[in-house]
Amino acid sequence: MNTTRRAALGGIASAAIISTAHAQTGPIRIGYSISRTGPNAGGANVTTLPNYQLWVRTVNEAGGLRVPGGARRQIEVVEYDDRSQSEEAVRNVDRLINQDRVDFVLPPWGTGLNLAVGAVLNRGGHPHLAVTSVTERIPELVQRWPNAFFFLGRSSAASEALVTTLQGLQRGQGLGNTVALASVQDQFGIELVNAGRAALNRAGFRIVMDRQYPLGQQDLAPLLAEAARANPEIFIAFSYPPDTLAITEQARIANFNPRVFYTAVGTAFPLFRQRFAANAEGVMGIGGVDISSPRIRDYVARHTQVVGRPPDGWASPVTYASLEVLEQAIAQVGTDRAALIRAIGSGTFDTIVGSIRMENNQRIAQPWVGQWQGENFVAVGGAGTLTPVQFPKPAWRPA
Amino acid sequence: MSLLTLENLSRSFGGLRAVDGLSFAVEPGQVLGLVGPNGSGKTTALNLITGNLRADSGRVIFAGRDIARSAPHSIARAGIARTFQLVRVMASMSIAENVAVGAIFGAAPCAPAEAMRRAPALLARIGLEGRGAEPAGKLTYIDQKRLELARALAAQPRLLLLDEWLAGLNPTELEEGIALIRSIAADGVTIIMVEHVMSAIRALCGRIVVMNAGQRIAEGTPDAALSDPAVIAAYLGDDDA
Amino acid sequence: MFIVDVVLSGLVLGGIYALIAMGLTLQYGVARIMNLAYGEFTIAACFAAYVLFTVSGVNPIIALAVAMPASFVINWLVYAIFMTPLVKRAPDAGALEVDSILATFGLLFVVQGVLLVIFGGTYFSYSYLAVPVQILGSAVALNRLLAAGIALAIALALYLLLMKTRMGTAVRAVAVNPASARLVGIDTARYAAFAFALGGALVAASGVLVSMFFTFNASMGVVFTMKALIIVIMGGVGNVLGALAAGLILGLAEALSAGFLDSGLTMAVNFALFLAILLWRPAGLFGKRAR
Amino acid sequence: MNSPIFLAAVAAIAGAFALVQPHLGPFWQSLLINILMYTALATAWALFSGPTRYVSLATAAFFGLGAYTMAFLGEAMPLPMVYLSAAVIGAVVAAIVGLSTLRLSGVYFVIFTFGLAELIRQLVTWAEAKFGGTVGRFVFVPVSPTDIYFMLIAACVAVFALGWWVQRSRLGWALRAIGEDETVARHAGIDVTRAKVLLFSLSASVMSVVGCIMAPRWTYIDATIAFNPIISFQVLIMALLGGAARLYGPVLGVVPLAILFELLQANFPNHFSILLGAVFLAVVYLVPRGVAGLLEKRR
Repeated sequence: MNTTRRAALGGIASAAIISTAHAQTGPIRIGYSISRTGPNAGGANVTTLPNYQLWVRTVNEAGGLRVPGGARRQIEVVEYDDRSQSEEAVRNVDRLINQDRVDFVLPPWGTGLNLAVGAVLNRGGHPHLAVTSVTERIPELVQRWPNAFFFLGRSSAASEALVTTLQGLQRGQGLGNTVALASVQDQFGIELVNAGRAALNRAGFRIVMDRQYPLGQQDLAPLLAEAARANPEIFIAFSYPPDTLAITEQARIANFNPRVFYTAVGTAFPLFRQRFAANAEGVMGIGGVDISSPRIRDYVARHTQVVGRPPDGWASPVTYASLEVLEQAIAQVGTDRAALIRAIGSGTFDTIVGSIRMENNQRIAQPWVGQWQGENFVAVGGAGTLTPVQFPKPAWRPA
Repeated sequence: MSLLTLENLSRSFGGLRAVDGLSFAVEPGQVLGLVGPNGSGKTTALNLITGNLRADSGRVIFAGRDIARSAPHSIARAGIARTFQLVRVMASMSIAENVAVGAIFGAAPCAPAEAMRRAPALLARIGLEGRGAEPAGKLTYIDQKRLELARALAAQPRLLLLDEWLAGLNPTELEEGIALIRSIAADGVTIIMVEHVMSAIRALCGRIVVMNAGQRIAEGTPDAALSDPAVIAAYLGDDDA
Repeated sequence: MFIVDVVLSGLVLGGIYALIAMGLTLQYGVARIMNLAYGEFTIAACFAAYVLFTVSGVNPIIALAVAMPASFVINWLVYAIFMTPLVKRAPDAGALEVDSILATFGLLFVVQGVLLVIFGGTYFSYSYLAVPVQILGSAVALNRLLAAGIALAIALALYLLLMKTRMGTAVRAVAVNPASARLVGIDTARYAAFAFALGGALVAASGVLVSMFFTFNASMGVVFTMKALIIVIMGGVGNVLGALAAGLILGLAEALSAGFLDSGLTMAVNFALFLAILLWRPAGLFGKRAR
Repeated sequence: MNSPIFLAAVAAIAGAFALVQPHLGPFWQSLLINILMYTALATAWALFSGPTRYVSLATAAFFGLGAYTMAFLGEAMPLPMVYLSAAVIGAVVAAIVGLSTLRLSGVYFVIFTFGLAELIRQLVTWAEAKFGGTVGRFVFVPVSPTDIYFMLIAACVAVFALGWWVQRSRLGWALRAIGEDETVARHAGIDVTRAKVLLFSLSASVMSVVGCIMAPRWTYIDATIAFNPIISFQVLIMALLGGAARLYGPVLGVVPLAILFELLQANFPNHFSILLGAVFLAVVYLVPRGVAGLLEKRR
């Protein structure tokens, strides 16, 4: 990563000097506040931070960000830790904008923190490339914050795409209609299950179990025992990273073998595959990538080389793609932030996840259902290039 | 009418009946001595009167009202003040503040500022004149005892309970202490004193109650009660006497 | 059988809870150090087990033999270097409590920071002994069963050590009343250091065992600290069997509420139970009212 | 410190904070908001915990209740009513808690209050998920950071005035006596229960109002954000470091710690934890009686 200059508490004088000197030719300063510590650190360190680092490195090694007129400007990074606290995130972004006077701010990880810094970015006139921020109320948010762009769409889209995929399996492969639902008591988990429950009912599925559990719970034996007794055709857990692993392991212990096994966030993590090895095969989850795309394969290779592990198969490539959008928009209109916001909102961008075009500041069409097939978490549902679902999920094997 | 009447008061700890059917009365203005061998239940009796312990059975009538089930603070406000066998001062507060606490919350509550104005006079009376600003924790043991008494007096009690307040004083201090208690009694404060120093009991108390094993075994003038055969037996039977 | 499932998973979970708390019973109950960095040491042991397993191929059971003595020594040093000055200057137990809260709060950040620098913030997890064992027709993961069983064994061993040996008597004396213990010629400083270090060894044991089934990252220490504190307080400070009982009660309550009440309420039920027990017995289940 | 000087100092500092606002710029205002927030919280904490020596970890519970009050009522009633509601809710919950915890002392009280905050967090999450159909709540209330800044100044002035009044009042004397020796206090005529519950409620009520003031700053709250246990710990640490025995003690912990966090954060984001911990340890060993104690020794 490039050399990093940070304003200490004082810093006003040095910031003032820089703002006159670097205007056209100096490096472009990009700042972010990320949860290096605290409860959000797990997610941030898988999905967000590595991609920021990879992108900055890639761009700088290529000579820098291209600006109109053909010149290239290096990226200089200012980074902070928000310790997973909303107040710290707000203050850090305030500092990035007003004290460090960075050219652009990249968003933190997680819906809560993205919304916390949303108002600050909006006031500062900065584009807000919200990726790991998924909520039902995005349409309302983009009304308030026209500078904000949501790359992962709404929660209900994920659930509805899953149900559509299940309907396909019903029609084509003889999947039954009994479903057991488990969901984590968190905003995203609740929104997913609310939308999922409604979509399942509409599609004529029969919900035989519908349970919630607290965030952070890793002891889910009773829940899985109940699911196993209900013996459904389909098991869906709208879960988060630690509990996604716990649920999967417990399902295996309980020898619970539904024909469709879906766990949400974290299924796409390389950790999942590493921990369950061959048993990951056929497990479905949120996300999925088009592994046939050479650009994705190149991205996975670079990520593995630079970060030391492969990216996750959901939000990682989208995070990276959001940075490519920024990069291409800067190449078109330069560093004028108002022009940039217009450009991102109206342009079409060619990224590793394919062509991205915002509709009302949202990216709508994207893969929503992924499945572990061999080494890859491939897209099997939603929009884009899809791979056929491997059905039924093979039974758990002894470890 | 008696100021304080104990009626058949009992309290056990586990199997031990620390106070066992105790009854006696104190008349207004009296100085009553409560004596007996160690472990005979004297301090427990004081704790029952002040509400520090709750009686298993029996009544404590103070100024016509049963206070046996009242909380310590309401008993204190009703006009009973006490000192403790093991001296207790509020160590990091100043001497004057210790006294002020007594006045602010006692039987005749007053504002903090007023309490601080009254403190010097009380300190003078108990021999800590001019030392009000010092922290109470720095005082000698004897001076802490004095301070406790000042705090109790600041509450303007009708009944004062002294728990071995004279213990550990040298002869000169004892003389002063006896004079002090006498002057307090002269102000009309009724006093119950638990005490082992018999010379003081004889000098101060018109009447004593002798306890053993939680029960009253004798009552009367000090000379009469202490020569009661039951009392002699109780003391001789007790190694610590 | 539904009820067997629930009770069994509750007992296993309870055993794991007790295991997590066992070290703190010694560190707080005997050595009087309110160790807020407790969970960070647990996580450090998780990482040690992870590295030994994934890099060197050492299985976690053997890792115990390395991690426990190492942690004993490290914790002895922590006590000698960081805690002794506080113990020496503290006028009473209350002051030591405040000082140890502040100091271990600093230690928490140091340990967490070191783990972050070495391992980064991502989740870690591996699979060992994740095989079902059938008990009364109900399937339990062997790794969890093992952790619970070892917790039970440690609790009993500690209990015997404390109740039946001379050293145990001395340690208990230090726990109950350091001043009197000193009067009867017990070297309280040494026994406190010993108890703290032994507690540290147990932290390592719980970290290694928990890592077999728990997904962890460098920031998760506080989860363990809080769980352990609640169990220790609920059982009664310094009481090993109390910690075991409290752990089992919480585990069972969690499983029962997931099975019969509402799985969304498991943690709420646990906290409610903890609060209720404290209101009923203000010094914990087996605690004596002291102070 | 005698009262006229103290009150004049509070008024002067508050005035200075207000006057300097137009020149601050968002960054400094943001930093001062943080300092003001923790000053109000830590001083409120010490109001109860200082004299009674009951160490409470329930700060996050009351702070969170205030934040949720804003989330629920912010768009439904005029803002002053919302803050008032937060104060009342905080006080009522604290009174109930206070009455139920009187038998606890020492570390049992500490962990009880922590458990309580977690219980409230879990119950709020569960109830929201079960009946609210969501766990996160949006707080779109027309309150700008500058409004928050001024309201926090007001909250700080209020908490200092409250503390000043309490210290001089019978209640303050009662609490100091309780902190010294609860038995003596009882026998001196102090209704210990009433005094403790009353002050616990007052202190909680301030914390709730602060939570209520802060909530709009984050646009979004859920139980994890509003009831973050870190808030309890940070407040405790700041107050203890400054010295909880004096009304002006906590602020002496808040200011240096907030600046320390800021400096380490800005300059060493990758080693923040290690350095923070190391500085912390150094402070504990070198400043044994808190910053207030250090100042008093020098005098």
